[in-house]
Order: sequence, then C-alpha cells, then structure tokens
Amino acid sequence: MKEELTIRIAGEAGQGLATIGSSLCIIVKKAGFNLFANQDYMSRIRGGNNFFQIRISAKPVSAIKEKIDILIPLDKESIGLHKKDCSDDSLILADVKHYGIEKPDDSIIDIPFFEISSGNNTYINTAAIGCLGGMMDIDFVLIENVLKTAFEKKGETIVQKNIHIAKTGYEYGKKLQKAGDIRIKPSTAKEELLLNGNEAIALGAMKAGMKFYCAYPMTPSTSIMNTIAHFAHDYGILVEQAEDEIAAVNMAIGASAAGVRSMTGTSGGGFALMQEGISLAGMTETPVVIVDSQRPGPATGFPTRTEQGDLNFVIHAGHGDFAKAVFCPGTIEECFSLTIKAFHIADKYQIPVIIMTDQHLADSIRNTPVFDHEKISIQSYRIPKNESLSIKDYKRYRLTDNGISPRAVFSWIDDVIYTDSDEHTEEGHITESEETRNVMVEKRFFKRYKELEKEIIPPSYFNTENADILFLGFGSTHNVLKEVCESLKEENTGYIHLSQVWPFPKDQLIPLIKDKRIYTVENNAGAQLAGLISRETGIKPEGSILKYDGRPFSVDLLKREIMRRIK
Amino acid sequence: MKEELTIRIAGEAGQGLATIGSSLCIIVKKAGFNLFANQDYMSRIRGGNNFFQIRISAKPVSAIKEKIDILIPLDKESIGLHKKDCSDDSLILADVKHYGIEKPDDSIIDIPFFEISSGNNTYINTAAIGCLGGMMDIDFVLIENVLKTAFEKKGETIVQKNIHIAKTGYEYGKKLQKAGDIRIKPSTAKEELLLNGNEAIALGAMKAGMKFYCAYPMTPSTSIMNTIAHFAHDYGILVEQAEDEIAAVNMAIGASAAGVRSMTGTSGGGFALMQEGISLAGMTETPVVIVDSQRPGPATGFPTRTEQGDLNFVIHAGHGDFAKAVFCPGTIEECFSLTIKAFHIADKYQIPVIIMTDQHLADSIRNTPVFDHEKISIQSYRIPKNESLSIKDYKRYRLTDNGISPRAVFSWIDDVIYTDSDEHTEEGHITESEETRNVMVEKRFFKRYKELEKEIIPPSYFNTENADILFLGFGSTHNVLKEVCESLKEENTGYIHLSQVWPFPKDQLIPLIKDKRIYTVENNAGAQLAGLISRETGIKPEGSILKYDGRPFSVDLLKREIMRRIK
Amino acid sequence: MNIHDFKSTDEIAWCPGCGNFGILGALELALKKSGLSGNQVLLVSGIGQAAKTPHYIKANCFNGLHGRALPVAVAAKMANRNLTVIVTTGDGDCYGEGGNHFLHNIRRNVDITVIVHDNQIYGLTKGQASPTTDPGFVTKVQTDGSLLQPFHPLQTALAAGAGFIARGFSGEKNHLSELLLEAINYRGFALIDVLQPCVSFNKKNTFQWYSERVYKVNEDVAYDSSDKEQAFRKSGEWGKRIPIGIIYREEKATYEDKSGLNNREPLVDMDIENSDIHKALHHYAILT
Amino acid sequence: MNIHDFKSTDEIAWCPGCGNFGILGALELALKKSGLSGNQVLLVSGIGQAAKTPHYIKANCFNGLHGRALPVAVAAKMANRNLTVIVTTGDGDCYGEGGNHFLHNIRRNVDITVIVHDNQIYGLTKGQASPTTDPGFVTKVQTDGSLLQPFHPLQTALAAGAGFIARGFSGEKNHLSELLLEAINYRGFALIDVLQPCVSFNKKNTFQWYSERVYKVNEDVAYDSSDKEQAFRKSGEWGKRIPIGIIYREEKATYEDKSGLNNREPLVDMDIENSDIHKALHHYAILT
Ligand SMILES: Cc1ncc(C[n+]2csc(CCOP(=O)(O)OP(=O)(O)O)c2C)c(N)n1
Ligand SMILES: Cc1ncc(C[n+]2csc(CCOP(=O)(O)OP(=O)(O)O)c2C)c(N)n1
Ligand code: SF4
Ligand code: SF4
Ligand SMILES: [Mg+2]
Ligand SMILES: [Mg+2]
Repeated sequence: MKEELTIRIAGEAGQGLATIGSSLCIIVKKAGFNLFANQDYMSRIRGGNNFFQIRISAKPVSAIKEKIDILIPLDKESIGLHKKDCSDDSLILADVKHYGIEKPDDSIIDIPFFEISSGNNTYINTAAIGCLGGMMDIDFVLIENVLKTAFEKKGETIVQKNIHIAKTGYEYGKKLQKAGDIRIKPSTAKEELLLNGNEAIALGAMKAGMKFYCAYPMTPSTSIMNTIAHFAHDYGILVEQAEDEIAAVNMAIGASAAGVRSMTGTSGGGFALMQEGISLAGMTETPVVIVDSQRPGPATGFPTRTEQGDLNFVIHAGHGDFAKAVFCPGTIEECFSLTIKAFHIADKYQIPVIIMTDQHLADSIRNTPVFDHEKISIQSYRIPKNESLSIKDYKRYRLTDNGISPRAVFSWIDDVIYTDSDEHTEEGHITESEETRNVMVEKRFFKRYKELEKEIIPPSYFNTENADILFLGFGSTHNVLKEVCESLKEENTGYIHLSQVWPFPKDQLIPLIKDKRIYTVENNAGAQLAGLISRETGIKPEGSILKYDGRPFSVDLLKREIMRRIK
Repeated sequence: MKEELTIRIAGEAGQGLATIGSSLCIIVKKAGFNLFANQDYMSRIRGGNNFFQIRISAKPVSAIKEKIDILIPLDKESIGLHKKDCSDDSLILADVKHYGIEKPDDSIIDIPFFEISSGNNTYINTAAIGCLGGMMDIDFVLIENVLKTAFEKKGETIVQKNIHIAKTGYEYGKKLQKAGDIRIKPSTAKEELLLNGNEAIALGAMKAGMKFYCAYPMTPSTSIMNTIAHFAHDYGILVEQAEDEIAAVNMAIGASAAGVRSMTGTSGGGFALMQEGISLAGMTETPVVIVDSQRPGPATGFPTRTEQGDLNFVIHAGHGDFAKAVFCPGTIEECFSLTIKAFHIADKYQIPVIIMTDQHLADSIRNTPVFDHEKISIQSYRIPKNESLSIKDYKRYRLTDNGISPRAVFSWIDDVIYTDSDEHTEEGHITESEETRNVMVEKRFFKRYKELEKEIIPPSYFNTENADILFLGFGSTHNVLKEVCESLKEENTGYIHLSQVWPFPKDQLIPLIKDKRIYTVENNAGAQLAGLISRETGIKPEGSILKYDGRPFSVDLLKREIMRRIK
Repeated sequence: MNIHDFKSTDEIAWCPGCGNFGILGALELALKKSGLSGNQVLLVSGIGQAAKTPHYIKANCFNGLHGRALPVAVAAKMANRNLTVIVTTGDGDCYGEGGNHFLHNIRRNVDITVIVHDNQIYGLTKGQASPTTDPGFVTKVQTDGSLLQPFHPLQTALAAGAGFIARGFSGEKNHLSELLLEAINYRGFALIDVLQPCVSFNKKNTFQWYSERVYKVNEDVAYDSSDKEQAFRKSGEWGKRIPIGIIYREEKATYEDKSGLNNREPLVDMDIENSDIHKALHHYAILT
Repeated sequence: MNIHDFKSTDEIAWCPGCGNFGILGALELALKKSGLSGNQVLLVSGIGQAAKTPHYIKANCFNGLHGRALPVAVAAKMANRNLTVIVTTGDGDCYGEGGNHFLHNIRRNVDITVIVHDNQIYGLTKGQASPTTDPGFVTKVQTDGSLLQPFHPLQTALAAGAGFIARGFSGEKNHLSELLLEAINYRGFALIDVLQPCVSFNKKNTFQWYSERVYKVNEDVAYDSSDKEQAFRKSGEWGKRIPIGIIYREEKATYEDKSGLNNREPLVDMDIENSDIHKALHHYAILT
C-alpha cells in the first residue's frame, strides 16, 4: 500500500473539471484519506487546457508534488501537454481508440471510457471517477452517494445512469489494481471540513459579524463574494456588487462609518484602485477589512495564476503616513482565524486591515479540522446602543492616551458626529493648524503603531534552535515550507513562517534569526520579503528562493532548491 | 549693512499676496540681490490667513529662516497671528489707526498705508512695496518699471496711480532707514531666472520634447499644467484636462504608446488613483513620466501644505514586480534637469519614471542661473520614421540581451504592433506559458534594473570624509540641509542628498556612510528614508529628524535639531 | 438635547458673495421644516468648495474623498436606513471625478438626496473648466476656451433612470428650500442641480447671468413632470431661458424596497457578537 | 507588405458559439471594405472576453486595463491623427468600470469608433450582472436577481451628447459590418452597442431571444435619425421589439477640429530632439 498518490485530471475549460474534481474530493475524504486539491486554469471559459490535481495521502497534506502518479486526460491533447509532469512510474488512463492514439506507450493504460459512457462524452467524467474508485479500492457506496447528491437536481434517470456508468468504470478499476497498486493506507475517521482558502475567509467574515460585503468581481477573489452571497440570507448580510473597485472600498468605508462591520475583496489591479480609499480609512479612522487575493502582475498579468508579488505594494498602500495591519494566512485554518482577527484589529484600532492571500491558497481545497468557532468570542468596539444616549459633547477624534477615540454610531447618540478626510480637529472639522496636525499624526501613526505592536502575531517556526540555516516565508508558502523542512530536519534546517507582515514582527523575529544563515522563499521576482527583513531587523538574508512563473512551489522543487543552499 | 533679510507679508486669501509677492521678487532681483520666496496658504480662496515670505540676501539662499525681520500685516489679525515668528528686533509695518490697534508696542512702526493709498484698500499692497523699496534703498526706477508691467493691462491711469502711491510709500520708507537699517550688500549683476520648482519642471518637459500633457487639477501640481498650457502653442504641445486621474495616466500612456513623449502630474490622492496605470506602463513597457507633487496625507490631508510622506508609496507604486525609476529633485535647477533625465530614462528603457516633488519646492521661487539648456541634447529612442519602412517581422517584445526591445511607431512601420497588459509573447499576444513568463519577468525586471543601475544619479555630499556624523535627505530638503551643514562644517558634520531614490544608489552611498553615524532629515512622520537606507545598504541610521506639521524645515530649526544630535 | 436648528459653529471658508451661502441657507431651512433632528441626518461630501457644506450644518457628517461622496452615502444608508442621507457635492466632484458613481447610483436608486452646487467651474482648485463649463470659457488650463461639449446633468440623469430630477438656483432661496424638502421626502435617488455663482472664478455665469435666465418650470401650466419625453426636452433647455423646479418625478421601488432592507432590522442594529456559523460550516463538513 | 486581410493567426480563446465571432467577422469585413491597411488601424481594448478581440485581427493593438480603453484610445488618436482608432470593449468594461470615461469621451468627441460587445453579463469573470443585465437576472452574486435598474447605453449616450449612436446584433453580420463601416467613416465619437449572446453565462438573452426581438430601425420609413427626440424615444425601446441600426446621427466639430490638431503636423511627427526653449526661459529671465 502507498503512503500517497497524486492524480491529475486534465482537459479543456468547460469539460467539467471542477465538478469531477470536487466529487472526487468528497469521495476520497469520505473514504478516510487526507487530500489537497489545486486547480490550474487559463483565463478563458472554454477550450485551452486546465487541470484539477488531487494529492491523496494517509497523512495530512497541503502542498503539491511535482510528479503525478495518475493522469486522466479528458482529451488527446492533454496527454502531450502533461507528459512532462509524469515520472517513469506514472499511469495514464486513456481511451486509446476514442482519442485515436496511434502508438500507445507503456505508461498508457487503455480504458474504453467512451464505451463505458455508452458513447456519450459527457459521462466520461463519471466513468473516470468510478475507475479511480475501483483502483483505490474505495467502497462503491461512497461513490454512489456522492453521485446521487451531485445529480439529484437532474432527476432520477440521470442519477441512475451515472451510477451505472460509475459502476462499470469501477469494475475496470478493480481489475487494474494489479497494473499499479494505488491503494493507500486509510486514515482515522473524523468530521472535517473540505474547503478552499477563499471559503474559509468568507466563513471568518461571517463569524466576525460582517454584515456588508461590497466588491467588484476579480479573479481570484470572486469566490469570496460568491460564498458570502450564498449565505447572505442566513446571516443577514448585504452583498452589493460595486460599479468599480473605487466604489467598493468607499462603500465598505461608508457602511463601516455608519457602524457596520464591512469588507471588500479584490486582486492586484483592483487593489491598486483602492489606494486612495485605504488612505481615507487611515485618515478618518474608519475600520475596514480588505482582501488582496494576489495574482501575477504587473497590470492584468496572469489573471488565473498565483504570485506573492504585492507584498511591498500592500504594506505601503495609501499615500501618507498612517497605521494599518497586514495579515497573510498560510493555511486554510488561518484564512478563517486571521479574517476574524482582521475585523477585531480593524474595529479596535479603527484602521484598515488587509488580508493578503493568493490564487494558490484561494482556490486549493483541503480537509481541515472543523474550526473551533464556538470558543471564539467577538467583541464590538462601538459605543453600545444602550450606552449611547448618555453620551454628551461627542468628539469623533477625541484625544486619549492611547490615541483611540471612542466610536459612536450615527443616530444612536443624540449628538452629531463629524468625520473628515482633511486634517481635522478633535471635533472632526477641517483645520490648518500645525499644532493640531502634530497631535493628530501622533494619534493616527505613532500611538496606533505602539498599540498594534502589542498584538502582533508571532512567526511560527520549526527547528530554529538546532538549525544552522533557516528558510523564511509568508502567506501561502507555509505548507510547502513546512512539509519540506520537516522532511529535512536531519539536515539542520528549519523554517519560519510569517502570518503577519505589518506591523512587522521584528522583535519576535530577531531572536530567531540572529546568527543564523537565512534565506527567503517567495513566490515573486522581487525578493520582497528579504528586503523587508533587512529593513526591519537589520539582518540581511543570504539569498532567496524565488518562483515567479505563476505556479506554486512543489514540494520536490523546493526541496531541491533548499538542498542546493545547504550544500 | 545686513547680509540678509526676511520679509513676510501676511493677510487674507484674496488680498493679492501672490501678486505683491511676485512684484517684490522681481524688484529685489533687479536690484541685484538673491532671494528665496515661499508661500504659506490655506485651502480656501478668500479669507483665512496666508503669507508670502521673501528672504533677501547678498549670497544665494534657498531655504527659509525661522524668524522674520519685517512683517507687513495686511489686516489686524495678521499681527497677532505672526507675532510668534518675530524676534525682538523684528519690525512690524502697520497702519495703527486704520487697523484700530490700541496699544501699539515698540516693534510696530506706524505707517499710514491707508492714507498713502488715498483711502483705497486695494492700493495698500503698492504702498507697502514702495515703502519696503525705500527702506532697502532700492532705486525707485526699478519699482516703477515693475509696476508698469504689472498694471499695463489696466490702463495708463491705473499705472500712474500705482506709481504715485508707491512713490509716497517709498519716501516713507527712506525716512525709516534709521529705525532699522535693512539695506543689504548688493550682489553681482547677471541674468538669472526667477521661477519656482513647478515652472522648472514644466520647462524641463518642454526641453525634453514632451508634446502631450494630461492631468486632473490637484494642488500643488496644478501650476505645472498651467505653465505648460501657457507655452503650449509655442511648442506645439497638446494639454488636455482629464476627467479624473485614472484617465490622465491612461491617456499619457496612450499617447506615449502612439509614440509621443507624454507626462502627467498630480499629488498623493491622485497618484493613488494612478497605481494601476503605472503597473500598466510597466507591463506594456510604455515610457511615461509622472510627477507626484506631494502634500501632507493621508487622504485629503493638508491640500496646500508640504510633506515628503509619499516616499515608500512612490517607490513601491503599482502591483507586481517591474522596473521603474524615481527622481526627487532638491533644487530648482534639478527640477529642470531631472525632468529631462526622466524623459530620457523613460524613453530609453521604456518604463514609468516618477518625479517626486512637494509643495515647498513646487511653490517656492528663487533666482537661479539660466539653465544650460543649449548644451543638452535630447535623443529619441523610437525607431526613426525614415528607418521604419525597412522593418520586417516586428515584435513589440522581442527578446534582446539587455531586455530592451526596439520600439516602433504605429503606422510608421508597415507591420502591425501588439501591445498587451496580460502576460504576453514576444509578439505581444496573451500567453499562459510559464516559460514565456519567466523570460518576460527577466526582461522587464531583472535585466531592466541591471541597465538602470548603470545610470543612477550618485548622491551629492558635503564634508563626508572628515565628518563623524552625517545627515541624509532627499528631495526638497536639499537646500536647508546644505545651508545648515555648511555652516556647521567646523562641528565635524556633513550631509548627503539623494536626487534619485529608485533604483536606490546603494553602491554609491555605502562607501560614503560606512562607519559613520548617520541621521536622516525628513519632512514626514514615518522616517521612510531611514527605512529605505537600512533595507538597501544594511546600514541602519541612528535616528531621524522629522517634521510633519505641513511646514518646511527652517534653517534655524534644523540647526538646533542637528546640534542636539551632535552633542 | 436633540439638534433642530442645524446651526454649526464652524467658521465658513467660502468667499463673501459666493452662491454657496444661498444653498446653505436653503438647506438649513429645508432641514428645519423636515422635522428631523441633526443626529438623524447624515451629510456626505467629497472635496471642493461645495463639499465643505457638511461642516457648516449641525448634523452628522462624512467629508470623504474628491469624487467619492456617493458610494459612501449609499452604503451608509444601506447600513442604517434610519438615517436621512444627503450629499452636498460640486459639479467637478459629482460629474467629473465621481461620474461613474453618479451613473450607477442612479441605477441603484437608494433613498438619498444629492445636491450638486453647480458653479460650472472647479472653485477650490482655482478655476479650471468643470464638466458643466460653457464651451469656449477661457481658463489658465483651457487657454483657447473649453473645447469639450458641456455635460448635461439633468438630461443624463433622466436617461440613466433617475426618478427625481430638479434644478434650483442659489439666488432663489425659498424656492430652492422647497425643492430640497421635496427631494428629502422623495423615496429614492433625488438629484437637485443648483445653479451657484462662483464670484471668484466664474465671471461669465454670474448671479445676474443666472437671474436673467431662470424661470420656474411649474409656472408653465402645461408642464407635467411625470412625462419623460417632455422632461427630456425641458432638461435640454439651456440658453436664453433656463428652467428651475422639478423637471421629472416618478415614484418607484427603491433599492431598500427591492433588497428587502426595508423589511428587516437595520444592519447597524444587528448583534455581531454572537454570529452562529454552524449552518455555514455544515455546508462544508464531511464525515469520514 | 501592407496588411489588408486583417487576419490574425492568434488562437481564439472564446467559447464555441459565442456571439463574439459574429462581431469579429463583421469587423473584419468592415475593415476590408474600408480600404485601410492594418498598420493604419489601432484597436484598443480593456479586459474581458470582448476585449480580447484586437488579438484576433491583424492591425495595431493596445490591450490595456479593464475599463480603461477609452482614455488610451483618444490619447493615441490625439497623438497620431493618421490612425483609425477603434475600441472593442464589453458592457462591463465600457459602462461599468469605465463609465466615467464613457461619459467624458462622448463630450470630448475625438474621432474614434467604440464597439461595445454587449452580452449583458460579465463573461470572463464567470457570469456576474453587468450594467446592462436585465432586472431580476439571477447569478452567484445576485442571488435574488439583479436589483439595479439596467443601464441604457444608447439613451445615456444621446443625453451625454454623442453624435453617432447605433445598435447592432452579432447575428446580423452584414448589417453589423455596414454599421461598423459607417461608424468608422463618421467623424467623431461613434458608439455601436452590439447585442452579443454569451452562450456560457447568459441563458436568458440568447441568440434566439435577440433574434425574435430585433428589427431594423431604418426599415421604419418614418424614422429620421437626425431627430433627437425621436432618437430618445427609439433608444428607450427594449422589450418585445428592440431596434437595431443607426439611432442617432449628427455631424459636428470633433475635438481634433476644435483643438486645431487637424490643421497641424501630428504630434508624433514633431521633432523632439531640438526643442528650443529660449522663448519660455525668457519669460522667467531677469537681468539684474
Ligand atoms: C483625487 C483628487 N483629485 C483632485 C483633487 C483636487 N480637487 C479638490 S476640489 C477639486 C475640484 C472641485 O470642483 P467642484 O467639485 O466643482 O467644487 P467647487 O470647488 O467648484 O465647489 C479638485 C480637482 C483632490 N482633492 N483629489
Ligand atoms: C481593475 C480590474 N477589476 C476587475 C477585473 C476583472 N475583470 C476582468 S474582465 C471583467 C468583466 C468583463 O465584463 P465585460 O466587459 O462585459 O466583458 P465580457 O467578458 O462579458 O466580454 C472583470 C470584472 C480586472 N481585470 N481589472
Ligand atoms: S471660489 Fe467660488 S465657489 Fe469657491 S467659495 Fe469662492 S466664490 Fe464660492
Ligand atoms: S463566456 Fe460568454 S462572452 Fe465569453 S467567450 Fe464564452 S460565450 Fe463568449
Ligand atoms: Mg464647482
Ligand atoms: Mg459582457
């Protein structure tokens, strides 16, 4: 029996890769395995070549492998395109006759998918799922149930047809077990979540009491909006599509200024359009949470691919000096918990908070323990409604020791509230005074950062004490870094991962990296994290392992790159 | 006789401060003195309190003094407001009766300006100029000529009336010479320019062959547009006011893509709106020059005041990794020459180049030697029209050794040109390929920066070899830094000034600062230059002298602050 | 201590003689008549001379970015539908920088009132052409006179689907305050473009220029403000005669009606401390 | 080797059956008939499915940012008036993200042609409501159906002052290509909104849906495309019958006429290597 297996299903956009993929995920999960599934797709709706890849394992996994064990091409072209990612042991399951493959080589296992599907192309997906199930020795009942749910809406005939075809495929698969034993050790059974990073962010926002989400569609952030819209009625959330990203951020600010937790989400180009709004949130001291789901830039770049190229852009977002915080979750769990924290920090300190994620984390699905959501307590920092009426002589920007002014809600208090984007007095009126300017900068910038530093999320780390050489990452590289470095423990390596990059956790980081050789691992060309570490800690990394081709690091590639640095 | 003199004229907006100020500048310059004039004004059109301040000196000067020698209040309120900037020796010239000043103290010299002006408030300006001229012993003919030119358009009667009133004021002034001798040693006579930083930028653009200027009005950048519009017919320039800053930058890019040198200008909030466009210029490899004339942020901030708070924002402008250059002129001469260089670099390397200035440099007037414009040669890097027809198989993004592809002009060549904001092939078509991505990032980012490093403007410096302690600044602090540090040469101090902050001149800077104590001097709260130096050189400044109240450093304040650091 | 006089003590930074004073007065009057108190009203603005207005009224204020008053205003209304939301903006702020929000918020039809102080110029930045500047008007930027066709706010709003479209004149304070009150009481997006002389920079469209031209559209007996085609014609009038008054009016469902916001607890009043996400989590839960 | 067939070899990334193919074909045809060669034509686009069009035509191309085709296009035309500039954009690109440029470039009236592939949906981002989406249309974001009133591109363009306003249908290729040719030859800002079925995401406004409704406006003998009020009425028609053809047409001075660009050397041809700034410097020179 194997420890793990990577299966790739490849075909044109529009061939239902996402559907077959998610059904497969559920089946595999129900069968007791761990999984990590990622998507690779082009910026088009039909045609081209996309793939859905699922790594199935006895142990929890959350990064991709370089080589695939089983390739299921949904068209002939996919064989040629994905051959390069196959190893000598890889199996390619293909219908030799139907695809018109002339000289099938050894790696190709001929399965008459077309015939199994009674000559109907649309059922090939189902036949393939059945076949894989058989090869992996998964109980057919699991497959049957998933297909039932998936095709419920289309009526009983379609359901039965799918089950029948899956069963035929299943029998083929069983027979193939000899050709390549791909059974995996089962894992222990428990209830878990199966979801991707964006869904986890959406759940976090719902838990945090967000009631207003406003955005303009942009890959790979759109699924946050879709997810929130899906549950909007359940949680009394208003989801509004804005006319552009400038409107989106200003609407989020407007709703928040009126007392409602609000959020917007976008990707690099849209985030660029929000810069002035972020600065507005800073000046008016309005809490707002913004997700930048990164894709490769500059400009339109690679709309459906992954990169971490916005780091510098995000931490320096908005003109002028004001306080903000930037979180970059590394796991699905952190997507959830740091979104909650983002709302907490935004509300408590009345600042913009940015959640930086990327296409890889946004779109990849894995099984995750059910979030410990019941233990989380949410606190609102507004002056509560029942205390509001006793407020007298309210000043929106009242000077206080820690720089934070109590935040009242329009119409809850008897008094009026002035909010201003110009430099302003405590009352919120426009001022030209240099003395007032000085105290307001003090309030918005120096005092705010002093408070924020108290709440910094410390870096997570592994083997830092014993290791000579450390690899540092942020955001979505967490999982691959973890898997590789844990496997290289004997080589005296360790890793450090940052889930918060601003304010920078320098006090927490310096003791960990002092007197060590350090490298950064980044999905960008600019080695931006390395620069940030130098600036903030005074410690200059020896180098960086960079990948900027729009694809995530695989475990194998990163391992090789790390080994080169160790030697 | 004095070495120098600072005169402040203060009053409401709408009282013609700019007019009286600029007339005074011309008179003073014609009389053979050096001058530096700065403006302090509120974000309103009438009322409030503004001032125009002119420092007159035997030697060239270009920074402000903290204390004023002569205050001319144009209303009663101005006396109270500006008293704090007067020293014990200051003179206040005021019409005691007209302003209804009850107990004039010693510093007030009573001049019946109202009576001199035949009871007409609008002539008080002229009376004041006359009086100052008399006190300073300036030849009245100079005053007469300037008034003639200034009022020419209003007809002979008005001209004569002004001259008459000035003359009466002049006689009063002459009598006052005893009260406080404010005559200054004359300087040598030569032809010089009298202009502010924005005018110098506009002249640089005209010299550089810019033919398209497109912007949305925003203080303190608007005078660039006004100046260019003024000369547009002379130089065949098209000036177009855009509907917003997003349009402005995209129009500049559009015109440039069509082969025309183009520019836009704005301030922080508008620059924020241009972020996506800057990234577009990076991706499409379209040259464009953008001026960020800084004012204090965040958000609307202090619209008419000064700050250097956009440094980090500007060098990290635009999402994704791509090459850009950022210049920050320190003098009026550099406003001219670095604008020319900005066009040169933008055109040669097909990148966005940003000129960072600020309200203080933008609006302050000084006398400057006539630019050495005839020696400057401008080179266009387009494929010339007469060579265009022989171009075959043109590829916009052809791969070359240094990453720069020859740039053809639409319709000049027979072939067609594809320009793309997605990741693209050499031909400019959309691609999804990881290999192509890698070479294109190499081209736009790594190779470009390699080339740009060869053309970096080295920092200017003073006394760095002997000094123990160095003060570093960028942009508009150049002049005040220079004046103060030169005066402190004996104290073992020196200064370094950066006129280019991106790519950062690290190789040039490190040898200068290694093993020295260094401080930065910045007109912002964030000590942004200090952070940049740490990141780029690995050398951490000991501290920073920061000013963020919207006002520039005065010589005296900076001197005190520097002295504190020396001790 | 509810505030009903709407008198702010903030010093007014407008030029003496500016048309903005008339608008401010009319708005104060309308608010007084509305019976609302200051804490129930939210004034939202962008940047410009017009946009300073919220500081001069004792009511809640959000003075945001140039061009971005509308998104803030509609979202605040969505968040707290108990607020009476009024935007005070300029021709540059609303039709120039903010043009896209103008178009799409007409489509959104949230119940807000938008008062555009239309001085046909950029006042605060010292006199460049605005979208409504008359053709040929010379400025320091438009040295050969403005070349662009002027923007027609009322006609464009009509085409874009606005349900309440009016023009006022800052010199007709009582008439204007009545218009404003009608607009405030109208359910939906109400636009009032107000002719406002800028004494400092617009030396063409002066107080006198407007006075000689404006006439009240409802004095015209045949005028039916519910007739869209007539409104199209009327809103195109600009020359010797310029109509003021309600040009078009139509009752229709607002965003709050259609989205259900009007039939539920306001967003701002919802409990956020005890969100129970069991149901959503269940959607993703798989039992092995 | 002038290019007259306008055939690009770039692989087309649209869905089979997409209405964009009809528009592409009509545009190719119009360009062929125009007698222009590919190097004289500049196609400008933003981002979206429609915006991929320039890659599929052998002519100059600037494929810029989402929503920002118009500023690039008009500036390129200002820079080089010898170019024939055509924008290929989507309903989201042009009327949504790019709405402000749409309004103000109508006012600017630069001589360009704007083809809006109007599929009433955001195609490339997988089916959210666009400004022209019919009310009630359900998507993953608009789960209760689109709440906003639809944007009326033709009527709005008319109110904003456009001089050439037309609607085409991608299913009527010849008719469309004639419209396109007229638009290209028109002097000034020419808008053609093209009904374009999106087979993947718009299952309401299908090929059949449009086919059953469209009729040619010029078959209607009484239709006079120079009559603005009639055009207002006609451009408001959207339901059982949807007019296609030229809805409004008016000859007027372009930006290039008014700015003098048409009477001078194109900007791009000017010598930049020898700018003599003596005169400007003289303005600032003071002889002591
Ligand atoms: C993003 C941005 N761009 C430009 C400006 C500069 N600005 C401030 S007010 C204004 C024009 C105001 O015109 P209008 O809205 O008509 O108001 P008015 O002053 O005429 O009342 C401009 C361009 C700004 N504050 N922010
Ligand atoms: C600034 C920015 N925001 C959002 C996007 C994402 N985006 C790409 S295309 C598109 C919508 C396209 O709709 P439309 O213009 O109607 O074109 P279609 O695909 O329907 O032809 C969006 C929102 C983007 N690329 N850039
Ligand atoms: S500049 Fe014009 S609009 Fe502004 S306050 Fe003065 S008169 Fe009024
Ligand atoms: S998604 Fe729609 S618009 Fe886009 S190519 Fe497919 S059918 Fe055409
Ligand atoms: Mg105005
Ligand atoms: Mg569309």
